Amino acid sequence: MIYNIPYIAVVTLVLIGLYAVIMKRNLIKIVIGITLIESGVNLFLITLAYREDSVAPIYHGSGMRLMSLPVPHALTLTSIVIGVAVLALMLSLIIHIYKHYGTLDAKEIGRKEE
Amino acid sequence: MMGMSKIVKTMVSVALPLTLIYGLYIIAHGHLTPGGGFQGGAVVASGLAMLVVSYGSVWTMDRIKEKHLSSLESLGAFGFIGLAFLGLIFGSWFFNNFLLGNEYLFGMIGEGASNINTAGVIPLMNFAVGLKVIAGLFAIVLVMAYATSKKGGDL
Amino acid sequence: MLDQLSQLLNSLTTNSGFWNPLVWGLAIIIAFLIIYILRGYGKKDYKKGTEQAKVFLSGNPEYEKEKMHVKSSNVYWGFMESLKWLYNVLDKMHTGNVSDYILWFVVIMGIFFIILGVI
Amino acid sequence: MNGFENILSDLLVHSPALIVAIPLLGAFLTPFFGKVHNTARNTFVLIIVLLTSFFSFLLVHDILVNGNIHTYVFGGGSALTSGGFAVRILFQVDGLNAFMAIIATLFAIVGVIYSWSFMKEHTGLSKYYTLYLLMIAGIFGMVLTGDMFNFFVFLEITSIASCALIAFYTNKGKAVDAGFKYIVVSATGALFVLFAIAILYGQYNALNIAVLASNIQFSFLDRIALVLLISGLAMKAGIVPMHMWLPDAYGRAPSSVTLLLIVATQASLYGALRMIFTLFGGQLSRSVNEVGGIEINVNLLIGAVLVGLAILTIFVGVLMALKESDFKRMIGFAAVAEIGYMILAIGAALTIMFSVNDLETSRLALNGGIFHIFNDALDVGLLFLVAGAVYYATKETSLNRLGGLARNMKYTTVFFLIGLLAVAGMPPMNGFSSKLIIYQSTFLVNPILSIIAILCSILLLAVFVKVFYSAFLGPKQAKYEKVKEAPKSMLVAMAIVAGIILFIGLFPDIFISNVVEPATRALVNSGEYIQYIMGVI
Repeated sequence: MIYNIPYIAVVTLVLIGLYAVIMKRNLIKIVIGITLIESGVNLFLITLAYREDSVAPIYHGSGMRLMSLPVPHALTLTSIVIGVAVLALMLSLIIHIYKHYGTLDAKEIGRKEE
Repeated sequence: MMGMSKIVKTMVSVALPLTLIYGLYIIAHGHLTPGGGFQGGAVVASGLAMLVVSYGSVWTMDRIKEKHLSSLESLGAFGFIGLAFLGLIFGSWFFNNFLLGNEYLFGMIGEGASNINTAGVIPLMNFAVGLKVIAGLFAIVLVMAYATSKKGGDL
Repeated sequence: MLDQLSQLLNSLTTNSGFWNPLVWGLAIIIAFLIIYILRGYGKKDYKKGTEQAKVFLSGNPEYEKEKMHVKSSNVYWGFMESLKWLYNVLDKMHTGNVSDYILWFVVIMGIFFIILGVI
Repeated sequence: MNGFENILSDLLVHSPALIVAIPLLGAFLTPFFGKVHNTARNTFVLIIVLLTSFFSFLLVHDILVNGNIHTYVFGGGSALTSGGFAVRILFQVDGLNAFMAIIATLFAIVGVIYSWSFMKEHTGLSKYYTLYLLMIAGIFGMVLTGDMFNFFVFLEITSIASCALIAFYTNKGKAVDAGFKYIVVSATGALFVLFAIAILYGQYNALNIAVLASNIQFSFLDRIALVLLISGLAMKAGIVPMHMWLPDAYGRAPSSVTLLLIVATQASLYGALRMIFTLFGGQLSRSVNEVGGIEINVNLLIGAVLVGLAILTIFVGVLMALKESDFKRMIGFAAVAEIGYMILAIGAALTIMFSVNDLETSRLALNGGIFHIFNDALDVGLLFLVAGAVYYATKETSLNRLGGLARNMKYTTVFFLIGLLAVAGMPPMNGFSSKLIIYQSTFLVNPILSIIAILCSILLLAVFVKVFYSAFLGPKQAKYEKVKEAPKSMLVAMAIVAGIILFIGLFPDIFISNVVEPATRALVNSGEYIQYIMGVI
């Protein structure tokens, strides 16, 4: 059971993220929702990396013990980097949107002309 | 943002060098310990973001120009991809670790517990990525803070 | 060389016939020729610059040329009017709200999940 | 002579990597050239793209003529890591990849030529070209890679670059809004794709598509992965009801960007094809679902759902296009309908894919679907180029205010006419030959499908006849008295696309047998793709 807790957390995070994206009207909250989904996926990748009785894959210092394969770590890192880029892009677009429309409400933006 | 009180500014002046050194350490030791270009770059950039917060984006923008940062960022990216191309030229394979095996520069692998002079082009690529991340993240924070401030409102 | 040329002229065969644009082009040219010949049998007493050439709108005066242009949203007016019920549904679907886009994505994902995973 | 051939064969070996690396290198060098001079930068970008096309040509030529499969392991050495894990970054190029690479190459060249004068009046062009080259690199990466995670990375690179380019007109609120919608949609889709990749990695300890395909068990977790992959990539491909971002993004982006967006959309479609046919292809025929006691093959189920979505896509796309009065949004909805045709053919092929006596029909349908990918890119691309030219000349996209442009823009009108006939599937344009194959094959699967397809094709013609009438024909408008013909570089770009449309339309067979059939073969014989990597390992 204790090993399943991370997976439960993953599903919860993704679901909360989807809830925020679908239900919230504030653009910043939508962005937060996407970040939550991303955190969930990253947590999932990191959880997959752990194998029982293994240590962190640092070249020196593992001794004779088993090292876990660091590929998921690399994948997570890449996905975090991409996430930062996407986040920055979304926030800067939101700044522009706010300048044009004076509101962050998704429904009101849809109604306004130019 | 017009900057914060004197206490904050003083504390930032004390903490900033330490943060920068810590970030640069993580970049330099990326091939030996957990960390690397992105992580260290993020630490350095967060230190610089501290500067933006405490001194105000207008003050910072006057001293560090955004276009210089984007040139630096391009330089970092160019360094990364250029090293990959050097691998193609010297190591006959794209992204090849062509420095591995030479005696002088980053040639060895696994010599000594924490010898920086190892692992071929990986530390060099870490430096390039670090440069790119520092410049990129700092530029993002700076431009966003400036665009939402009063003076930069019409950016 | 000849081999390549014949490959170039090959026709697209499907299992119930073939399609060769060159044959089709030939047929079109012949059709146009026939039309041209038929046109030759038309009236010969048409004169430019007389009353004959004027626009006839059931006796009403002709509008300005620019105003006569039918705007695009009026072109298929009747079609839109008869399908109004359908367009009402479609317009309701296209809210332009990004949350709804993701909602549809989740719905489709659910459908796929039910089909592949549950049953 | 011998030395030259040696160099050429060396370049051929490295071409998969270079096709992606050269635009990346160019992207980061562009700002420096931009500081020197505008023309220097434009020339540099053109040279980079031409160089990329040269390598792409080398690679594609070798694959299509000799029937080889190419792999390229980044960094050299074995395709496995020292522990025997298939996680190294690896490009694998077969007929289908080569087919997509042709589209990407063509549109990269056309887009850069078109941008030369189309974007001339704007500032911030260094950033524009940097992002443009990044997007080209991302698309090439998506269509060449043989690694799941790498696919995700390039998917994200493409969507980040294209989002920034969609919002290029930051002085217009709607453009920024469209960019935001696009990035939300693509980030969400891509994250679910990543989730699926993680599920697959967790089970099989591999990221390579071929290695995964040879190990895959189609367990419950694999099914979830397939669901996530299909729905994530289908959203990026713009299938109804997940198409709504598409008219927004296509309509608000600069036309030169829209051109690449079309290719990016189709690269996502390619991803879905690769996942369904190669990754899960072997298992789909063997796995059986039980519905109320009756056993149904999974491929039939997926195929039926895809066909249903395709019919919906065609219908909604055409009907919305008929109503729309904005030039570029209308073409966007028409592009949605065109995507429906591809999905229709592919879904129809999938339903009968593994039954022995229907093999010919399924191949025919796949031929039509894949051929239509190329034709759709050309046709819709040409229409967007024309819309961009009209916008450049009049600064207007609303069809309610346009009119009588044929008097001033003769060449543009001719190009629009070609695009119109092609997209509506009128003979002798290329759209007709691919749609003919689609009608043929779907008729054999189920006659109703082809009847609907033909009906919607007629409606599509009606859509564009309306555009042609209201924008180009009609009496002279006073406000467009001084409108000039589009500049030369835009005309050249349109002429290239129109020329290819006419060529394929007149000689469809040469194109099908040389380019489309290898792609179909690669799709059907996924075993070849899988076995090749096993041989390398």
